[in-house]
Amino acid sequence: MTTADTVPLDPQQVRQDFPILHRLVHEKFPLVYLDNAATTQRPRQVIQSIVQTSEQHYANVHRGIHTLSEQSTELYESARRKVQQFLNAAWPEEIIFTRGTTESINLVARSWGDANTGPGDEILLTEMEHHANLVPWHQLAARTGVQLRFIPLRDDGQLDLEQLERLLSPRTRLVAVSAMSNVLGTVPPLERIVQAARSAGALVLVDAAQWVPHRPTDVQAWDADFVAFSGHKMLGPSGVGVLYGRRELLERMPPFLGGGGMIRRVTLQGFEPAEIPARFEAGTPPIVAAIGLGVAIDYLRQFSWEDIQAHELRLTRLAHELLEQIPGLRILGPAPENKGGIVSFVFRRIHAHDVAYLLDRHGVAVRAGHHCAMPLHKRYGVGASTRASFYLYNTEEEVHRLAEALDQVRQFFRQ
Amino acid sequence: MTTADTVPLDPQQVRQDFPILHRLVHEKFPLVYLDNAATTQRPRQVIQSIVQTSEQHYANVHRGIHTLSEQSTELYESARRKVQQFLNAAWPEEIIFTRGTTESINLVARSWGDANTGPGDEILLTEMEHHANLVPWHQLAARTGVQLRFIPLRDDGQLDLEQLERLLSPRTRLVAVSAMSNVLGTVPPLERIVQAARSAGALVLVDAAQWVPHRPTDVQAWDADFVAFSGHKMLGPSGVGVLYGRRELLERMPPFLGGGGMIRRVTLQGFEPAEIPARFEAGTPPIVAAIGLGVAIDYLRQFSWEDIQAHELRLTRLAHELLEQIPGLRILGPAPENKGGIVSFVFRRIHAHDVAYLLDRHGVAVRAGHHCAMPLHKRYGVGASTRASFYLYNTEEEVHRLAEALDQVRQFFRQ
Amino acid sequence: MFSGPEEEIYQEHILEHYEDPYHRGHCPRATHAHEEDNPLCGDFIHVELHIDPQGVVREAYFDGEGCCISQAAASMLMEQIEGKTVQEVEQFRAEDMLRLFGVRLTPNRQKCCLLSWKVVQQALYSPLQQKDRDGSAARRSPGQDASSAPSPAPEPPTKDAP
Amino acid sequence: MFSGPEEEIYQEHILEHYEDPYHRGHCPRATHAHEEDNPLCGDFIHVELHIDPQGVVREAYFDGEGCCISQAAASMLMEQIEGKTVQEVEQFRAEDMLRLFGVRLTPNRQKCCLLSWKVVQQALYSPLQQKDRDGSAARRSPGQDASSAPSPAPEPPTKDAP
Ligand SMILES: Cc1ncc(COP(=O)(O)O)c(C=O)c1O
Ligand SMILES: Cc1ncc(COP(=O)(O)O)c(C=O)c1O
Repeated sequence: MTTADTVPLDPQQVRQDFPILHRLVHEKFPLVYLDNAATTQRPRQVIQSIVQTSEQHYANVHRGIHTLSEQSTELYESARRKVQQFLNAAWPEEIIFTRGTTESINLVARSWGDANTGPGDEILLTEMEHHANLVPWHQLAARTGVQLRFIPLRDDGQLDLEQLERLLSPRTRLVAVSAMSNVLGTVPPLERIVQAARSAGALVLVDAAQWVPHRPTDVQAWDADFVAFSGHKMLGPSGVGVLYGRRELLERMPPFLGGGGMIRRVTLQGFEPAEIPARFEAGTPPIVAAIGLGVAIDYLRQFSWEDIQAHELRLTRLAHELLEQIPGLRILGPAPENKGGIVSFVFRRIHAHDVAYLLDRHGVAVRAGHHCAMPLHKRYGVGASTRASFYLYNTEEEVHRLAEALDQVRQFFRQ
Repeated sequence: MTTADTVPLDPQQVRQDFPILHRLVHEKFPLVYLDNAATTQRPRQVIQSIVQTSEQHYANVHRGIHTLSEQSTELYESARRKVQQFLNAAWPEEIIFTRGTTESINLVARSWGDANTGPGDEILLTEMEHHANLVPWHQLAARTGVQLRFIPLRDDGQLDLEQLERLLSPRTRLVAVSAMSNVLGTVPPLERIVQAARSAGALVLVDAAQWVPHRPTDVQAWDADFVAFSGHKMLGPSGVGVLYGRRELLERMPPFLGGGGMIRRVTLQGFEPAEIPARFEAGTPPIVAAIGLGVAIDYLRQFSWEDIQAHELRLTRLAHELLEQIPGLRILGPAPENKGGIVSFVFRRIHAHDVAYLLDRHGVAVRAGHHCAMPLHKRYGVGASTRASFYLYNTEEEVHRLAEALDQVRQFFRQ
Repeated sequence: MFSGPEEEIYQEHILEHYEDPYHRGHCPRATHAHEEDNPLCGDFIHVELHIDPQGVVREAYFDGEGCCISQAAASMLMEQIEGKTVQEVEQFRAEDMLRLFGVRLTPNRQKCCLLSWKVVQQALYSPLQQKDRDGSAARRSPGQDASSAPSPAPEPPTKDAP
Repeated sequence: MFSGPEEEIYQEHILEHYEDPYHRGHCPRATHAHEEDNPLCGDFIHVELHIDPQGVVREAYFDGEGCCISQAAASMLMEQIEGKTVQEVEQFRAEDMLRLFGVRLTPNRQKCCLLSWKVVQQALYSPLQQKDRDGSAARRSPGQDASSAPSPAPEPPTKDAP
């Protein structure tokens, strides 16, 4: 992907595009939004796209031949092509619009999984997966008898890849792994995992919910079979996500949801599915949201990935530096250089909820809990952690505000 | 539902709220939007709600304890309560937000269907169903061996309910029927069908996609077990829909999609599902769209259902009156008094697509094709029909414009 | 922003093909045949070809149901491919078909125009069994059930697999 | 539009319950016990009760992991229900629990406050087997696997069915 025609990333400038970042919390604190791993905010360009589609071009897609329907269809399909280019996918048909990462992974589990797994087969996951990349496989296991195996986490927050070869076998049908952990920020070496999976004859699904918004994605270079992510974590509207699937695979997979648009022919006796991508987009899709996702991609592509990554690393380093000075606070996971812009931590004697609540009293928005990764938390013997996660609109000043507020929390609880 | 505090329905006044209705088509014709059965337009109140949520209150729901997340959650849950009241459901937990009717019905087919049907069991559908209420059951039949049976359509566009008792039996596990046909406008007597189903010991699913936007819905009076509909057909955003399910049933149903938010506990060995409605809302829901659906409901409730229905009947009658005078044109389905505001028709020698295309050249937006109801079209021996469908913002003048444009179509094709 | 049709698509030459189509009907000596729907609207086109041993399309016939665009396009295409070799027909791409049609179409209407073209491309590789050859290459009439095609167990089409 | 907490929720009496909880630990003569998570955050509360043959809650103990709100609420609730009859505890509704807590909470924090209350309501109907009684009502320690509960085949909870 070329970075030739990008503009330098200036967070102060970027913030001008995000109306919500200018609001106050509790009537006096400027919002410090550090909950980006849960969901990101939208720039006015995306909001404006929603308004404009609704006010000028909205109709149902595909099946109409009147002007509005032609326009909606054109906008919707051009969003698909934008996603294709963004991921460097070979074909637009490889892009399926879903509601989000969760639906994307469930689609693979129900469609590919039900048709291709059974007793004696195995699916290899990791101990750091989000529930969205765990529960669908537990459900599949209950349906088909496929066995789940897990690459363990090391104490340092990295995957124990020495186990990889041992865990892979000819029985392994699929390796499903996060490109970036939503708790630790861990970034496993995808190339190595894909290569090992290929040698074992297994397919690879990448849960890229935390990756795609922050790093350049090239599905062909990854050589991944499936890639799932969500629009709302990358400045896009909520209610839309993507499943990328390799064409040859998608073309051989049975439909998931049944309904309008995914069929070639229906009778009282049965039905014949349509070609991809229609086959996997039953019913009225999230039209306006998908178009808005295209605009979010345009917005992101203004900047170079190098700039975005460098900025997030700067904030992450600063956070580590400041937080490590706070007595009783322990950061989970790898060093800033080896992870994404996510900093999860625990206090020895203060519960994560209390931390998040008190930070909010200072206008600082972070998340507390298990972050939909209970096995990971169990692995590190903690019930809940507090998580600050950064994006291109966050500033160093905000990291300082986080650290100062944390110190007040500590004092409040007399630590 | 009380109509005490409603305002009289004045379509001209209503139109002021819909920016898109003021646009031109082909640079000179005012838009005549008669494709409401496919999707409806949004009033500025709904668009404004999307903007306001995005600019002021947006965050991920449920799992956060910071201010934005509390606000998002409050707005999202209050939308659920609005839907509950709108449907007169007994509990807010009976309202599950989905992407639309299609996902709602697929959820029931996969969750309830997989757990409760097998060879020897039957599901009773009708010949007029939308593919969304056909294909999921074909898929279920392929999975579990359940048999599908169909209530036939009579020549007059009504269901042949004399067959009802014959088709029901102790083998019938579910009756799944549209409250209003999206092609013919047919409104089957739900009470009678529910009663017969109950006597046979079967559950009842109502595909209310075309009903809920136009007529008062009382799920308790219907005594239905499941009711499915879409936000985008009732002035709401695209990407959100609803499944209503009776509490006792939902509580006994296994989850459908797996992921964050729908669990109580996850380990590497398995998971325990959460309570309803969370159990059926895996992953980040369409937050902003669901909140917008609540605003669409507020908007609709300004008016009385009597007014809306009377207005749609007036337009439908006028359409019948004018269209019946056009040589070679035949209207499908029942008389205006016995159906909703939907008028589908065929020309003896002009294809539906050509009709729709030429109508669009005059600014009139209608739909042409099989409207996702191929078996229905086959029943009447036509491959495709043209459909005009009305809503509260349409006017008699627009019906006249439709009729005039149709006459020009006829002349163009030298009929 | 949008590419609306600047010109009327129902031009005289199109209406003529629609009202008086070329080789609409049954190919007496068909060696190849194929049929497909436009899943968006339920239209279908059935094509029968007589391809001689030298690989030349001797005769091309179509039948089907659909809009002016799809039927006129089919008629034009039949005219176009007769006398061409299988290779030449293969090399006749979607763009060529749209050019042959001669009028700018919006994306949804392009699908109507390209339906017969898709069917022809498939028909080249769909030889009839000997028993089918005696004048009865299975054909649907409008509204008739495609009884053989649909099946409750969805079987993904494999023809597109590379 | 929003009901934000007007006052600080970490008032002195709450911090006191948090730092020096009432009956945190193990009930020596437990007859009833129950445990539940807050699925939103993974917190859990374990409650053990000694209910005498007359249906009076003689002793109430809790244990668990969670935020200040959930732990302080549990402590207050243990104090509150000791000496009450099963019927009285039953009639102690969610509203009463929130009132007992004494500080206005946002909806998400209400869930923290109500966790122990939910567990107590269940515990009333969860008698221990005789063999469990000798001081070992199964209890989890933080981060320990709830090995018996989860199962690959999801089994919907039935307790809420009316
Ligand atoms: C009767 C009926 N059922 C189901 C649907 C499917 O709704 P959706 O596309 O919103 O899922 C529709 C609309 O297309 C409909 O009219
Ligand atoms: C790694 C990862 N996977 C999956 C998800 C689920 O995404 P969504 O809730 O948008 O479906 C998330 C976000 O919550 C995530 O961080």
